[in-house]
Amino acid sequence: MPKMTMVDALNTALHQEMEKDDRVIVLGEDVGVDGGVFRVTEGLLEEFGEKRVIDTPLAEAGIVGTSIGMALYGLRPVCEIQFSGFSYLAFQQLEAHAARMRWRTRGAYTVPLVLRTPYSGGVRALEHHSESREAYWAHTPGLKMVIPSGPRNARALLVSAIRDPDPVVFYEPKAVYRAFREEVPEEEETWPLGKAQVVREGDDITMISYGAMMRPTLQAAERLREEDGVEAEVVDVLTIAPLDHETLADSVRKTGRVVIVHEAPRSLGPGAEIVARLVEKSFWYLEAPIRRVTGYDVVIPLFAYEKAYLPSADRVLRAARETLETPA
Amino acid sequence: MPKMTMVDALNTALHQEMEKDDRVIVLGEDVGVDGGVFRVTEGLLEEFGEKRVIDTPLAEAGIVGTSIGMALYGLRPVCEIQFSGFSYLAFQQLEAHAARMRWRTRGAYTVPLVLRTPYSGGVRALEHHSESREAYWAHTPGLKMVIPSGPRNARALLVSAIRDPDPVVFYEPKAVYRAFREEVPEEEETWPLGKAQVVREGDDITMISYGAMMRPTLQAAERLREEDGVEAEVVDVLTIAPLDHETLADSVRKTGRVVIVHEAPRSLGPGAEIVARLVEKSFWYLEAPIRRVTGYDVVIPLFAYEKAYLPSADRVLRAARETLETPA
Amino acid sequence: MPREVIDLPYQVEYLSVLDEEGNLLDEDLEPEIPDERLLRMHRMMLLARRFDERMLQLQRQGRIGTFAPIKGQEAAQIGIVAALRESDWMVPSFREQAASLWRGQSMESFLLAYAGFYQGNELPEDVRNLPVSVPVGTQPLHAVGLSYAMKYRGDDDVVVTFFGDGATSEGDFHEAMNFAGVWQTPTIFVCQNNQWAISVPRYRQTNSKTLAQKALAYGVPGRQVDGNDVLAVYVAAEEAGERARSGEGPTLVECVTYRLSLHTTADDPTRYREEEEVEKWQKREPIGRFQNYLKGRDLLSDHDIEEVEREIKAQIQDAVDRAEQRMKDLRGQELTMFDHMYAEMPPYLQEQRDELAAELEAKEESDA
Amino acid sequence: MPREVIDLPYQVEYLSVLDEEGNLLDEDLEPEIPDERLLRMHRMMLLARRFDERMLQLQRQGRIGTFAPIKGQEAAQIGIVAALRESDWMVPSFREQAASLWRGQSMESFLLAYAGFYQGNELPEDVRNLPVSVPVGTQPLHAVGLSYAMKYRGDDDVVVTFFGDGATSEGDFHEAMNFAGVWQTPTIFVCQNNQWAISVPRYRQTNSKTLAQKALAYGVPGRQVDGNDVLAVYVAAEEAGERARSGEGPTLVECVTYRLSLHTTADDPTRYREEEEVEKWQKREPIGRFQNYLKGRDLLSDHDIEEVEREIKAQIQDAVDRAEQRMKDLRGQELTMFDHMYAEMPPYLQEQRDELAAELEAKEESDA
Ligand SMILES: Cc1ncc(C[n+]2csc(CCOP(=O)(O)OP(=O)(O)O)c2C)c(N)n1
Ligand SMILES: Cc1ncc(C[n+]2csc(CCOP(=O)(O)OP(=O)(O)O)c2C)c(N)n1
Ligand SMILES: [Mg+2]
Ligand SMILES: [Mg+2]
Repeated sequence: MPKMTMVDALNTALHQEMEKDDRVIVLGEDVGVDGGVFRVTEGLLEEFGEKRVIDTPLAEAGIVGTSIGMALYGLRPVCEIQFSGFSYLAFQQLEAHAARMRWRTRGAYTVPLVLRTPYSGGVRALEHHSESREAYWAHTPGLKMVIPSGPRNARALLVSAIRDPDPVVFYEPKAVYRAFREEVPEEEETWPLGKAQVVREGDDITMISYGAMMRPTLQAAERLREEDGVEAEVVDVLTIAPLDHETLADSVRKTGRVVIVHEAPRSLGPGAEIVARLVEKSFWYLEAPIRRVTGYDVVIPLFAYEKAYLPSADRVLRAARETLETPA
Repeated sequence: MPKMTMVDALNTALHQEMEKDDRVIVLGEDVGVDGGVFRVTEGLLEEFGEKRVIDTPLAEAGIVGTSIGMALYGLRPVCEIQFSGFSYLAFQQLEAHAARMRWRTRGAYTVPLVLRTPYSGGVRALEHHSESREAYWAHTPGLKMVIPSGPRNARALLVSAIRDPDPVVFYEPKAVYRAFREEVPEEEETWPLGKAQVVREGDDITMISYGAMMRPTLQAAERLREEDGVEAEVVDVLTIAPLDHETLADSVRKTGRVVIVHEAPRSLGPGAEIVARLVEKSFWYLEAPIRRVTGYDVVIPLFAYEKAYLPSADRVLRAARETLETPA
Repeated sequence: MPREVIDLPYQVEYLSVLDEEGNLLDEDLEPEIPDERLLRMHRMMLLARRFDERMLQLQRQGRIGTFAPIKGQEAAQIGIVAALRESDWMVPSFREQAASLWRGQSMESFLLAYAGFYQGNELPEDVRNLPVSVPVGTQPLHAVGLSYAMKYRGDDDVVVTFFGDGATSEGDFHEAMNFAGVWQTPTIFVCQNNQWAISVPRYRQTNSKTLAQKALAYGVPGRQVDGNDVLAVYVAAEEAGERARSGEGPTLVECVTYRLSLHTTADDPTRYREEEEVEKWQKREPIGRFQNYLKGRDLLSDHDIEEVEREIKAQIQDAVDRAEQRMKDLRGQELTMFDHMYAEMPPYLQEQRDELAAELEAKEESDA
Repeated sequence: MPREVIDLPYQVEYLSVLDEEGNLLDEDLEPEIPDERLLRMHRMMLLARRFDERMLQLQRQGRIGTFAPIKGQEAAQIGIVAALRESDWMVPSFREQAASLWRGQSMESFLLAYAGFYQGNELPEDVRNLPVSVPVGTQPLHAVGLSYAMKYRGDDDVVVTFFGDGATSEGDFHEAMNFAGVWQTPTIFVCQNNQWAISVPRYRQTNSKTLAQKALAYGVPGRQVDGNDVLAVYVAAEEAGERARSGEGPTLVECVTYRLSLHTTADDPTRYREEEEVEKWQKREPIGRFQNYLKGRDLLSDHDIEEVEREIKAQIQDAVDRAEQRMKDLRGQELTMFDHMYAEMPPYLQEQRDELAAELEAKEESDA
């Protein structure tokens, strides 16, 4: 199997889906000639032409609003918002129309679009280029919210998102774009939306994360084994909404202790919902308060101080140890 | 003390603050000649003139964006978005600028604006006129998110919001606008932002709510006393962000059992954060899983089925009883 | 050149065919419309007017909720859709009952939706209308996307989208016009300039002399027409439709009309406008003008009008009866709120559905 | 009138004063600018150019992060601000280093901000510039609000806001122009049309012949000027400033210029544009033209230029040294991320601050 970066893997998914299905259209700022500012759409224009790979004017509501119209006509637009920090210009289009058209018309009209956009910090970027606000979309009924963590699941999830009959907001962890390579099969692979994945088994504590934060989380899990002889179970959420709380609760019923890790601000972040679900589903199994290791409730600082904002393996480890030390 | 509806009370707050402070300016769609579609700004144009009470063009980003500019010049704009369901057109302005300018310039520039907007269901309205999406703003670092529940605290909170040096999103429960009258003192009254209020004392269970949902919650509390001889403590959150978790946790340390009530969708709603905070702050005092009685994770239906969507006193009561019945 | 005036590719034209009495201003401009279509246009304008009156009555009786009356804007709507094909698409705002009825949408669909039943928005396959769009100015972008997709598929249909004078202030309107200009989509942008956005008069909405001239900002032709003159509107729509179908791209048509009724049933216009203004516009009311024209051509007699009125009345009564019967049948179907959120219901939503099901049962028992 | 052409209140003019060599095209158009200001304009254009080159170098060395070079756009910026007062306000986008420096912002402020220290955005009281605004097209609305507030306060200052050709596609630009037109605010909208929005050429951004003509949509005058001709830009800004100060409202000025350098340091223009195009525009580069003009007027000699270059070089070196010293001092001040979120730190934020403080301590210990 070829080893790919997440950028390669996403590009492969787009190529293959566009080859298979002429309903799939890519549009956004600089996605054509430039191949996308992160090169995720590289080569698509050459292969599929201007009609299917569209360099749009600079207008996010326009990109999403016209994508909605295309989807209503039966196409499968995959639009790109260059950075998730600018996606709020399209908020009304997503909340008021993409998320509601099926509901509004009782299934007569549907909006099978994918909104791809990079999120996450850690790349020495300018302001508005490092936020993680997946909670906005996860709180919006009618949308699905997906975040891959590595090349292989990125490819599988993007294929599933493109084929999904409902609007999907697809956050790409830009810190992972070229951070490492993974074997990604040439032949088609999908991963069901709404399903989390246990990526590391363990009985002592459950660590829940997703996206770019999976790496510090897994590092912390490794160190727990090496340094403390503790076996952590690590779950990759993958789909923030609809949330697969069963997989999470099953793990917690086994371990009784939980640390949740994300870089989004803490208050009303995805971690809050995970805590609430676990309290609903596995309260009696909890042996310690659930800890949230997250971004702080501040604007993510410019890059000089960014590292201190982002959860690190050290921070996760410390929280895990405190959770483990809590007497049941 | 005169008895006022919430509309009267808000109108009084605006009149008095505009008299006191010529930095205060009101702008929005139909806020002038028409006095606002709910009449909250009634009479302001006549009293303060076109320069201070502005009927704007129909553009929400424009209203908020120009308000930001006015605030940067030292004014205190109080802008109205006619219905919160349309406020998402101004999302980027709020998230990228209003919420960040102080932080971005290290205090050199600030944006003391208030965004008033009606939210809540229960008034037989059209689509987009009944949502409760306070979570969007409460999750946004740099914003404050306030929701009054009655005429008196509405007046006090609006005055505090106008005087607050930071941007405040002020959600007005339109279902309460004219639902009942309360004595509201002529003389100025304020209520500190970031402070919840225990509106009913009790030792057996804590009920947490805010806005239009305070009424079914209080009704349920009364019935608990009458029908079950149970004393519920009821807390009115008032400020969703920054959240006053201490007042909430104090109550829970006393009762050990909690029901949270809001009409916003459940997943990633304010209830999720309240659960997470209580787990952080009072885990060992919890004697039963925390129950969320909320709007469902659907678009709030058009009014034929709306009642079934909104938490009712019955629903709150049932949840409270189940929580009370749970053996510790 | 140190200082030169740049000449712009397009001029903004004003177009009218009938005078206030309904007499032809200019024979050459009279569109060639088959008689039966002319008569259908008249019938539908009248139907829309009467349906509007009936809905207002139903709202006052509490049998339906808030809606936006169209009185006075019948020509601006029928003139447009009458010049288009059934296979074309329509993307309305919330004040296009006349246009929607012409295109085969049922009166029941409106009665149901405005009675709070979303089932009213479930439009039949063959009716290519989008449902009412409430957020002002957001729907033209959907029209541009639809028309792009048509072009991509090689279909020679066009998309017409309606919006108001106030909508032109929204950023989404700007982005829609700009995308259409760049992509040269087969889109007809129809602005029903009815002089008011709730209480905000046209002149407070924008400082531009016309709304039609806004098209110049996008390199798109703009036309202003007498929106109470159904023939002028028809001519403008026909021209825009031909441009669109022949690949010449979008057109903006400003229909200068007037909202003779309330903004919505929740509105009280006496707070912000003078009765004189309404009376002035009442004189230019579109249906009477059109009837005079048809009479002048001996296509319509007072007796015919009575006839049509009678038929329409019965038609509307049937629709109301059917709608109210349907409402009865739909009562108690609260659980449908969980349907159609997604193609497949996620587990947590299913749980919440069960929660509500249990609650509804409990309620039934306690009520029983 | 059945079919009449509506005449629009404004025409769109193109304005230039110097030819490509820097010779006067028309004596009458030559603005009366005091010699020392002409020389300051030259010095600042040169300073901005050299500072740009130095920042690029620093970025390549990893000493600062991503930034947007201004090379080629010096005239479009200096021509504008040189015609305004210190007390006027400036609302920039992210490519206005030249204009900002003219208005008293320090080079350190840029170096710090682009090195990832938000402290760089803490501007001194007396500099009436807003900080860089990254979300394209969103800042003109702030300019309109600021200028409304000025008018409300009776201050006779004006606000100038800068944005690019791509920004004109954003809905917020439309809303800003429209509000300014309705409110008749003292706002100068300056579009630096540098022909590219990253990889998207001007003609793909909008179908309108000029960007200046977009002003017609708002009943606002629009001018197009040779943006590489600092005198033409100056004249346009002076006219717009007079209109604004005398209560005649906003103006849109399109400066036709070119981005000779990268979009940002993360960009590779060879992917989307031809070297020939860049060379063509290199010939129209603004500084050389202006120098020729000044030489022609015996205000500047090659010797003077060398002199200025020397002084500038030292000035920039000082700024870099000071900035890097400041960066050293600011390292380790991570806890400041909790400051200035609100006037008063809420308790939960204080808790989070303590959390980070403990973590930083622990880290120090483990590192030690
Ligand atoms: C984005 C948005 N803002 C505000 C409203 C509330 N509102 C409904 S209709 C209306 C006025 C619309 O005026 P216009 O575009 O002229 O259409 P008309 O009502 O005259 O047909 C307003 C402000 C809305 N529905 N959507
Ligand atoms: C709302 C928004 N969308 C996208 C971006 C990413 N982006 C930064 S600059 C730019 C192009 C801007 O082009 P233009 O307005 O012509 O200004 P220029 O860069 O040419 O000075 C884009 C797409 C952004 N910063 N903001
Ligand atoms: Mg109108
Ligand atoms: Mg540009």
